[in-house]
Amino acid sequence: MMKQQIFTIIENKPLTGSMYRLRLGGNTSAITAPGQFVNIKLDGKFLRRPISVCDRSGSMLTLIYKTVGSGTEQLSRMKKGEQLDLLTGLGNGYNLTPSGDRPLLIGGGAGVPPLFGLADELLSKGCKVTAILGFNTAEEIFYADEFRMLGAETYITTVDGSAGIKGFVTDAMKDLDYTYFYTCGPEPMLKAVYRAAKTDGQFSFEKRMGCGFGACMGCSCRTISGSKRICKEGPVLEKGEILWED
Amino acid sequence: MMKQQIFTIIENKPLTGSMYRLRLGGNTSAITAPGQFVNIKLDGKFLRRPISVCDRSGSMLTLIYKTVGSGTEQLSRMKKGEQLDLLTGLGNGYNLTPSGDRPLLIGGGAGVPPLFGLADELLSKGCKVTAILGFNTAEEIFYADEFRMLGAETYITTVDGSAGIKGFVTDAMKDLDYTYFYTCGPEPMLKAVYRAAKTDGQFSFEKRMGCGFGACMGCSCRTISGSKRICKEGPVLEKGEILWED
Amino acid sequence: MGRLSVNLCGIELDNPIIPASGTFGYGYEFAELYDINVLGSFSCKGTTLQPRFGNKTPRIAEAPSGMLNSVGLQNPGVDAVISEELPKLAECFRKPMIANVSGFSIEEYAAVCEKLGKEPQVGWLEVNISCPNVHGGGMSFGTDPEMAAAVTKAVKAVTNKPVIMKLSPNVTDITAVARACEDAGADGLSLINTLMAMRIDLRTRKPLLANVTGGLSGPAVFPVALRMVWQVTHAVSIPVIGMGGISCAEDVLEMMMAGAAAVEIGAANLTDPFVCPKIIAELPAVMDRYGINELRDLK
Amino acid sequence: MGRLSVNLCGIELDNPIIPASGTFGYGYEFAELYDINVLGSFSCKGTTLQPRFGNKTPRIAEAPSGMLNSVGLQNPGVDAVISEELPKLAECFRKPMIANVSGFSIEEYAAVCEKLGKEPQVGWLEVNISCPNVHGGGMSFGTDPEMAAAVTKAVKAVTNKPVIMKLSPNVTDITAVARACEDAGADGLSLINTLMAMRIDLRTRKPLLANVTGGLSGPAVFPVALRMVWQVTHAVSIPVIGMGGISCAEDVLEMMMAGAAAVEIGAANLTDPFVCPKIIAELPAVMDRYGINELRDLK
Repeated sequence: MMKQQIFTIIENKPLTGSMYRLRLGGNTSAITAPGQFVNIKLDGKFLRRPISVCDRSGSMLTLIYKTVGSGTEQLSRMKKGEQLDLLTGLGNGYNLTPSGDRPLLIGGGAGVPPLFGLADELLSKGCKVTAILGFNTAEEIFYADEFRMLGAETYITTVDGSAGIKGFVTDAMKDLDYTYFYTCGPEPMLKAVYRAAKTDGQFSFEKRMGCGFGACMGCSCRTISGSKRICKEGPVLEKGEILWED
Repeated sequence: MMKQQIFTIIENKPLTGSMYRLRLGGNTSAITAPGQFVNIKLDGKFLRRPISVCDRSGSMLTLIYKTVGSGTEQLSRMKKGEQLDLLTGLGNGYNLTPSGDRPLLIGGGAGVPPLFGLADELLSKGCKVTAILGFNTAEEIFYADEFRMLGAETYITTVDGSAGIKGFVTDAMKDLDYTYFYTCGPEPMLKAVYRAAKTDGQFSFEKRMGCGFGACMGCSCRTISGSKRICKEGPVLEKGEILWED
Repeated sequence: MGRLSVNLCGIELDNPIIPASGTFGYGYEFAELYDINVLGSFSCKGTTLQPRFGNKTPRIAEAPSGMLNSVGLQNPGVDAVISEELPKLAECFRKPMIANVSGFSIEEYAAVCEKLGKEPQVGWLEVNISCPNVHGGGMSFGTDPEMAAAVTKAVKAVTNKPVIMKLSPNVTDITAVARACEDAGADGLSLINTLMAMRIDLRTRKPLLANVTGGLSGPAVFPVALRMVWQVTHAVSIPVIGMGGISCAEDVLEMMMAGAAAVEIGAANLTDPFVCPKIIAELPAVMDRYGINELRDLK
Repeated sequence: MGRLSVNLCGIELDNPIIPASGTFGYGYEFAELYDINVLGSFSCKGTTLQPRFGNKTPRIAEAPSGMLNSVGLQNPGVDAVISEELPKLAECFRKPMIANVSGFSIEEYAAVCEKLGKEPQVGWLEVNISCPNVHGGGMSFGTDPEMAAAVTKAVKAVTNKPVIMKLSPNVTDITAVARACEDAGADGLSLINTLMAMRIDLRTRKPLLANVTGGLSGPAVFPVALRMVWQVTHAVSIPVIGMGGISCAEDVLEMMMAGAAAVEIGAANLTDPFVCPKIIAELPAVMDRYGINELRDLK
């Protein structure tokens, strides 16, 4: 269940030109599954900023965020020791049960972080985890080594071919054999994965949110089982229930 | 002429329950006369907060302010080393020329601070300075010793008689002999001083301001010589030109 | 009666704090966060005759000291509200609730109010004639005094529960609409709904909201809301629920000094889900600071 | 023509940045702070036939992301403006200025516009039919399309200078007033004036402004201003000056993407006297970030 908590910044450093890793100290007990997110209050901004959880331990939370506007740029300027007001344990994360023994994780750009915590849990569950991490160029790559160090067989794709396989994540999917998949990334990538996937799987979606905990209906989407809130029933939806808005 | 400048907090400490002394380091060159004020930008507040200058040296500015609302309360929580965006050198300060050799300074509560810098300059000009500082109770008294250390003959009045002369500043004025007077304080006190004064003098007024530098016409008042802006032609007006709004 | 209690159309409230429609769902989800019985009452999601998915997304945009929304009355429809939502609410809320109703025709307003008016959990009907985010309906009823009066009459004819008309601020003279509703038999008024607004995405150079325009709410609109509540409470004699950017105990007092009998808290619930219980807890101390014995004295 | 140049009713501006009426006096005092010739132009203090002291004080109140003012058209009167203010301005400003005019009757509007229209320094007449702070005049002209059209016709009859009608946001349908002005011969429109608002002093429980209500300006109103500029530029074909809470280069671009030909900067001048030259200096870099070659392309 959602909790409102104060966290203290342990680390806030750039991984690439626009991706930052924020490590926070505080009570993470409200977070129950990979793929969930937190909603961060920033001084001078009315709406909170939702950021997916990359990884968490008992007392440390790792978030990886992209600077896309004045809010995240403001966040990127915050220093160690400063405090943040978070709503934690938001959303419905990934369900590990249907993974099978060889799950495939497919992440694109800012969609990579939540898959890291997921990979960790799938590996400790005893799965053989394969990860495809897609980026535009070599400069944008982050966390490839971290996935490998976890023990995930990791493939990199870049659109310009400056590193790994040239092309899109779907190009790397072709020859792989897997029991199930989990994906997170920009919607065009999710659609391509939806078409390319040979198995069932779960998708994590991003949408502009008002509250982040189901109150405002700002992030509703249609599914085969009716309207769902990305912030509450989502952000993770199963392949079978997705209805793509054209 | 007005300047916009960044100052650094050297000290910000309470003198009484609600009066704080703020010492700032920075360029004070725009301040040319006692009785002028600065206009302070505070995070999250749209309008700046005007505060009269108590004293200044080349590189240090001393302000004494009263916490009256969320803005000044926020200011009172700021710490040494933090920076502030100020508009300095605002308004038309006290004119020392007509002081004569025995000027009387009459301050009430939050109106006392600008008279301190004025006393300093009148004394260095060779005047024999007498000061009457009026407060409600003994707990509210501040800067009495500072005035005495400057060399001003200083009388204290308190409404409840808990210190000094019991009553109002006008009770202390009665038996004093002076060549000219300078006053600053709440409007009821200014009106009483206006009636009680035996000589000519100058009054410093306070009004809700928009800009603080004459652009918005938010703080206009009527005078015998037409409309004047408290923030620009004021805050100091000569006794002869004042028209009291009923 | 405690220091905070107020009267709204003949029903006593323990306090004047009412989460606003569209920011509190049908209540029971907030009951997981705190005991919602601490509230004076709450106003449920705007309910229509048929289920509505609402507008396309994005439906939300940031604004200085506020936010824009263009949800467009997403709701499961009145029958599902009665059969599914109200029973869930009954398990966690013992007080009368405010049923917020929207429609696209006078007949629809009447039909929905007739159904919800029969529900024992419903204490008041709040009739939203001011939604800026739906076309061919919503706000148009709230911008024309005659239309507003017609809706009021039609609703009053089908229910005995107090009828509170929710007014739009997007009008030249809100007192004209307020008087028309009072003359047509409204038991109370609530205002303001959101101010029609817009943002543009500098990257795409297109409107940020799929619906192009949306409703501005949050502290940014508070001074406009306060002015309209002042004008309306000086123009009518029925009670007014004040809303629009209220986010702390001081705002509640200021709005009640403007003449409001109670207040609704909207956007603030979305950035701080605990803001309503916090305000209720802070009110006595803030009242002391300003020498207010009982909130009723402010009326 | 540079990247920033725009055209306003046939006159080229080096850039679209125009300090708004009532926040820049008659210009020459700001010339002590910076060379005001860097501006596109500026709109002078609202000028009436007779001298006006304006409303009682307090005239100013704080608001979330904004401020309220109820100055009430303080100005020395048109004759003193022509004999004293404009000569002082001539010494520090080489460009055509916008003469902002207010009145309490159609005849007064015409009389003031006729006098100011003859001044060579005046490039445009901005006719304020939307002041919320004066009674028996001001805003009432701007809330009724027929009255707005009548003022427009009367002013057009006495001057050959481009006439820009300044519209009120305190209306149900601003496009109706905009169309009425266009049909009556207006050369341009400027919007929005301030939103009628109010604050109450919790200590005295009385209105904070001596005038009771005042006009809200500042970033708080930006999304409302943007919506109205969008609506109006889609309803008329004459150029529109967009204003309302603009405080940075990004706001300028967003307002021009909504259809504005130029922008006025108001409240921001009061909290940062150097904001206009800052915005002008920042515009090229911000335009680069969003791939905008020339501001004219945004129209």
